[in-house]
Amino acid sequence: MENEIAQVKATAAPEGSDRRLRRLRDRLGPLLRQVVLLPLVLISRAIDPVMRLIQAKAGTGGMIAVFLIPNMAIFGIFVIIPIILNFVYSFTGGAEILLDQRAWVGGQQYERLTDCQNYLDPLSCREDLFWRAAHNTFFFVLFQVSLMVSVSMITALILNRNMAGRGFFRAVFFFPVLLSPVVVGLIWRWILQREGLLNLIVTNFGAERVVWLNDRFYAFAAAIGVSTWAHMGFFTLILLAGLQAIPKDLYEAAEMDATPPARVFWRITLPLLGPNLAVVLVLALIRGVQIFDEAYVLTGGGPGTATMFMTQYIYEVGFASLLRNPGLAAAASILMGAVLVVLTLMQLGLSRRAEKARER
Amino acid sequence: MKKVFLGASVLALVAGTAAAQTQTPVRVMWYSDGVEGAVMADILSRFEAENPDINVILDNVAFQVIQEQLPVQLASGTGPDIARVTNLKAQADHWLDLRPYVADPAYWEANFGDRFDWMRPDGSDAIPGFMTQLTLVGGFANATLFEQAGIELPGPGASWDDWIEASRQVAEDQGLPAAFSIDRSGHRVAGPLAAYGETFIGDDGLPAPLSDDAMEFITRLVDWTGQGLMLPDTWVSAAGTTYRAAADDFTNALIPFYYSGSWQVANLSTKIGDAFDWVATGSPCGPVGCTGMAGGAGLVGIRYTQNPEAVARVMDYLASEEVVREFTERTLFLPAHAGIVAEGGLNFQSDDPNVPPALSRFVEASGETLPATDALPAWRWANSVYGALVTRISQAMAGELTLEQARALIDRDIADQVEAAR
Amino acid sequence: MGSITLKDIRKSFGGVHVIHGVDLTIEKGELVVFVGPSGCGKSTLLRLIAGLDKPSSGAIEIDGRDVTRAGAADRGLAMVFQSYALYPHMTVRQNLSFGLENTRMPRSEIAARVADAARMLEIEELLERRPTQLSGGQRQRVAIGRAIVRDPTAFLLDEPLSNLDAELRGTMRAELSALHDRLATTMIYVTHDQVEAMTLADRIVVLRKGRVEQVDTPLNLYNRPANRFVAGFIGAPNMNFFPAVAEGGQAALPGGVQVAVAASGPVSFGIRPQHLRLAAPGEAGIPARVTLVEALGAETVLHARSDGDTDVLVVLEGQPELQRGQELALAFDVEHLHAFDAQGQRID
Amino acid sequence: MSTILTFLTRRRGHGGRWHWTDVASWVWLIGGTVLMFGPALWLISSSLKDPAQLAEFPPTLLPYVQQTAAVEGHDTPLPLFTVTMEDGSTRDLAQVRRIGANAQMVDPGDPDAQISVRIADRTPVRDVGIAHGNYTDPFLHFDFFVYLRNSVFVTFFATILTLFTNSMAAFALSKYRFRGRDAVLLVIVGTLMVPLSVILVPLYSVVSRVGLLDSLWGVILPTIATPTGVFLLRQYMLTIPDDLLEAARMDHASEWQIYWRIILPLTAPALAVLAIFSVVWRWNDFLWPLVVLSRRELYTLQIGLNTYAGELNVQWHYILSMTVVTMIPVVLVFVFLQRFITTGIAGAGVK
Repeated sequence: MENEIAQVKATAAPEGSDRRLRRLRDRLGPLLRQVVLLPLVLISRAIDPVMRLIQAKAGTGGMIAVFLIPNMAIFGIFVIIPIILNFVYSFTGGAEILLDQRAWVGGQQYERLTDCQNYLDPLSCREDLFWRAAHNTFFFVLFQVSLMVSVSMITALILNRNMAGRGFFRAVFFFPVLLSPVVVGLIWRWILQREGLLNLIVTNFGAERVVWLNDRFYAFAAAIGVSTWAHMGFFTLILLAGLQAIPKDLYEAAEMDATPPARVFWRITLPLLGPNLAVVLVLALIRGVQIFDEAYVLTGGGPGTATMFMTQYIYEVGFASLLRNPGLAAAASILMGAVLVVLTLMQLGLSRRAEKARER
Repeated sequence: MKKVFLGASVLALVAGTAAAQTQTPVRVMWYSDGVEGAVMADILSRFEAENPDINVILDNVAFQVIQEQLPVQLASGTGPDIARVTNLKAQADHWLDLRPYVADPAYWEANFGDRFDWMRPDGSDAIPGFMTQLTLVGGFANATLFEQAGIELPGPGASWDDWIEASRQVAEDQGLPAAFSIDRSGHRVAGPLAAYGETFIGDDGLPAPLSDDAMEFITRLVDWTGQGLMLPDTWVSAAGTTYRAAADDFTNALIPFYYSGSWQVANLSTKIGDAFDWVATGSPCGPVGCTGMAGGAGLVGIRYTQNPEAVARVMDYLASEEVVREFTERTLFLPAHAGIVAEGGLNFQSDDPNVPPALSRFVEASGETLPATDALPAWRWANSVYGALVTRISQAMAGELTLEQARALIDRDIADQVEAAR
Repeated sequence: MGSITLKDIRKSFGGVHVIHGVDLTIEKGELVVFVGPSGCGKSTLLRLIAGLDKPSSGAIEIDGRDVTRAGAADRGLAMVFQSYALYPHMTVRQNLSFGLENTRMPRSEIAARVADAARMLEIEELLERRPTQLSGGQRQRVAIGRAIVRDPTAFLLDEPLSNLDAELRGTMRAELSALHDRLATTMIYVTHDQVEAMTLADRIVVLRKGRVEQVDTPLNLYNRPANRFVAGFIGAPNMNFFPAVAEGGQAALPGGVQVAVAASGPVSFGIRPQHLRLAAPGEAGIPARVTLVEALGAETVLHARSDGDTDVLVVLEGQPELQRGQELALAFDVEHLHAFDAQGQRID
Repeated sequence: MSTILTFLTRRRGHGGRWHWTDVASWVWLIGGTVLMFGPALWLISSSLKDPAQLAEFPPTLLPYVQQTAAVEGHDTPLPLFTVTMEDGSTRDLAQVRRIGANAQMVDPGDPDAQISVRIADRTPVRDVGIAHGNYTDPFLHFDFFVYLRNSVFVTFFATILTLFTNSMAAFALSKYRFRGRDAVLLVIVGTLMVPLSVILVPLYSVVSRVGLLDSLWGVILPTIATPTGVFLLRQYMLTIPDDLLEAARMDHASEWQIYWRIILPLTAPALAVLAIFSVVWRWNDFLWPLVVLSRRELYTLQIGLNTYAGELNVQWHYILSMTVVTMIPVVLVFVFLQRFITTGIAGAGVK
């Protein structure tokens, strides 16, 4: 008897004063859950016999189709067909918007885009803005992906340390991921413009005001920095997940071997983080190439055309400007898509080969 | 369960529109730069009270929708019944000819006839709609800054060089970052180009290559930017045809001279308030003249409407003299109604002492435009020219192109446009 | 109720043959154990019976009904998975009743069956818990309970005890055995552990590389292994084998012991470690040198090497005084000797 | 107090010394916090400023309003300024009017004597205050609740349908072997790389052809078959042991029941992550709804607030305030579900 009481006390003690609250929650929780789940239960009651019938008639193969069809139908209509149409567009010319009013011009748009004396000098190209956008996008991806991966990695490594407030800081870095790109661009433009917050800070320290977005270097850096700011939280979490999956005893073993921390990072952490790092790299790469909303709102592509990226070029040529040329835009997007696919396949191939090498 | 819910929401939607079913719906797609959306809503609610059989739905949209989405709708033969549009000429085929439907075509001809060519295909006699406002490109000066610097405001007939020089002195004296700015828009620089002698339109009606006269002004513009006289933020800090206004820099007293247009009057009034005195200056002069560019937004019927009679009734109401007068007075726009202009005596609703003189200066300046600029609003290729000008001039300002390269590329861009559209 | 017949069952996964023609009949109420080293196809065979995989050829009959093409749900069987496969998001009670609900059984009936099974397995207090809150042994019971409530034609158990520690495994083995006695239902039990097989089975099916090596009762397997593989696999420690050459009905073991054998050519002889003893002085025996002595108290396991470099294991009772490096002779009774021909088949 | 201090200064390693990496970590984290939250706070502060103050440099950290004083003889309250007098002293005066570079000022305590002051010598007296009109005006003029209802409708149904269709497809792609599976996967992953802005025109014509233009379903449907969602869920489902499915099959469960009763509940963490992302994405969607919707009664909040962007002027004060309003749900999601999201991604993201 006494034993039992002691046991009850032991279990009750940590609950402290909010025990009643917890009991209430325990009682309300399931009730709430039932109320919320009721519609789902009813739906399932209704669907189940139908599905059994289908399974009986069409077998498991039929069920696979049932599972795939809703997604694939929508996917086909709203993603695949537009992509195919886009391909068709790229072979048509004129300013008309609807496909059936447009004239077939064959590979003319592609010829125009690739007509270049020297691919490294946009001005020597027939469509100089396309090549400027391509150059800008290339350097943007190069710097932005490296910056983002390093910053995310550092943050993940720090968050992986055993320190106070880890959950809080994890959330802090994730916060901007939830903002819409338009808002992100807007906020930062507000900060970086001539009369913005950053200049207030800079002048408070006695320095000259800089018109950040008028300077090729700063504007490009701002585009990189802002997109890193907006997305790094997501990548940090993926890397953090990978870090936490690395068994602790490996580090203990390394400590026993008196391995210097840098070596621990390069020889243990990094290789074991491989799969996560590959995902991060591929996603960052794809996002980098697709950079649009936040940079467009932030810099409008300026100064000059210093931050005009591929997607902005396509959007403006094909849709936004009064002088649209949908065929040219479509051809440009097809070229960009081809580069992306090649890059991703290369990336995946490399990481797969690395993985295989490690397995051996 | 889900079906029930869906059904319910569909029902709710249907019920919502059912009340309007007995009325003829007329949709107006409208964008606002300031208070005009609210004013229009107010006017339309009075119209509905007088005409219970018509239900006017005012869709207040972003300008981006008018510019990007309406063309797509029109191309597929859909769209609202009435729209407020700036790109009037290029889409002229889509506008409804109101002539058979309006109560008094003669009234329309008399009061709006001058601008019909801006919004109908060449050679047509259609009544497509009317201009909700006229705009005129022109300058604003910060009189207080000029006074503090002890510099006289350049008087009538002052040239661009005079204005920039005077502004430069003010900027230097007052420690300002730049002397002046022009909105980032091809439409804005077209006037000065014409003042330097550019005529834009070739003998065949197609765009002519850029003249040396035009290059004269473009060279100055690029030089002024290079010397830091023109605020680089507006032109340099964007690419392509993106529109950027320098109004905030002017209201913040960063520049003593600002070249924009009559539509800024209301905006400047609210943002500047009592902070300083400002005046409208008209357009500085070039060798050929002192011209700005006329323009504005037109309200047009759309050909694809189901109810042209109802559309015409709405348009008749909105184009009536008293409504135009009220709209003009409340929005501080320049009127496009010949009768009202002739009659004058507009009672603009503003407490700001800077507003009335500014508006009358613009009305006055509208008489100073050159034929070269007057022809542009009714010219199909104007947008192509504007777009090429903005894109390439700002690249030259950013140092990406030499002036010669910019000139060649402007000509090529325009030629491409003409080629693509034929 | 509950007889299962396999007729020439074959299974291949993309060109790799995993089961090569298995014929087997399991009588009703029997507890049959499939045993064999890992990769021998025992689990695959069980899954074919369960209906989770379909055989490439051959037929499966349950109570004389051909169920080869029937789905897993329609065979009236219940299975206990190696991983237990308890639904982690359901309580024990929900786990037990899930399958019954799927057959549209009345609620009262379900409740009664769950209660019965819970009582039988002594898991009544656990009914409202989730699998993650249970210990390994408790999960094991729930997994069995889930099979019991279904009242199946036969139970299929796939290495059900392999995730338990040694002690618990012993207890559960006994309980399973008792359960089988009580339910008297057909059970097929897959294991790689020959001790489990020996203790539980009515009959054992020894499998190797997708073929049935021998089907018999545990003691018959032990006493009369049909071939060298079965002889080596059943019994712990493993049987010792000595190669020899038979000539004229005689063969010589190391140390010159002559044994009669009904064959000629290369043969091998097997003898279990328990059947070897230290030769009495003067007695003929296999000479060997001690390499390791493992004193376990009740018995002593002797590792030795005979000439011809054959390792020999000997289990001796008690705690004999022996040292590494010591030379000795190992004697045996001839009736404990198993002889196998060159193909490894038993020679009687 | 001291316990808090030791908690806050708790660090890795042994003993009481601070390693340089501890210092660096804290600098990084605190700097990061300022950098991550600062801009959002700046947005909120800006949204409370009136248009004139928004354009002002140097910007103030907090929103201010001009102080006024009621002065005898004047109908409306007059704005107050701190004036530096010629002798170097400062006085608080009310401004009667300004003429060019000079202002007529009056001491509120002595309303009769007018003083002429150069405007460079006066600075406005201001107090922290809010331009609440930025928030109230849009609520009066702008069909806020219509837009809100549309946004909620789109977000809710798009999310539900996304979860349904994606999880079904992910189930088929992770738990069954069938011919063409890898091809389907490749196509899905491949389209991860196609940004919407690139296929805008063809997608528009498809949606128009299907008759979904100017309909909320036209906004919802094209977004629901997200490759990201299918991919994320599939990766998670791969970690669910096949034994469970087989056990369920032995338990007479149909394939649908396996999906519905076994897979879906077990995929809950990944579904939650996808749901949260879907809510945030759909709530923030801008370009696509802008293209599809042209009727006011169908506008979502993001499109609604964009009506303040005209051809020639942008009414920033309204856009900022409405941006803050539309951010509220996102911030709520963040505050209440951040632990869920962050651990969920950690758990579901990559396995």
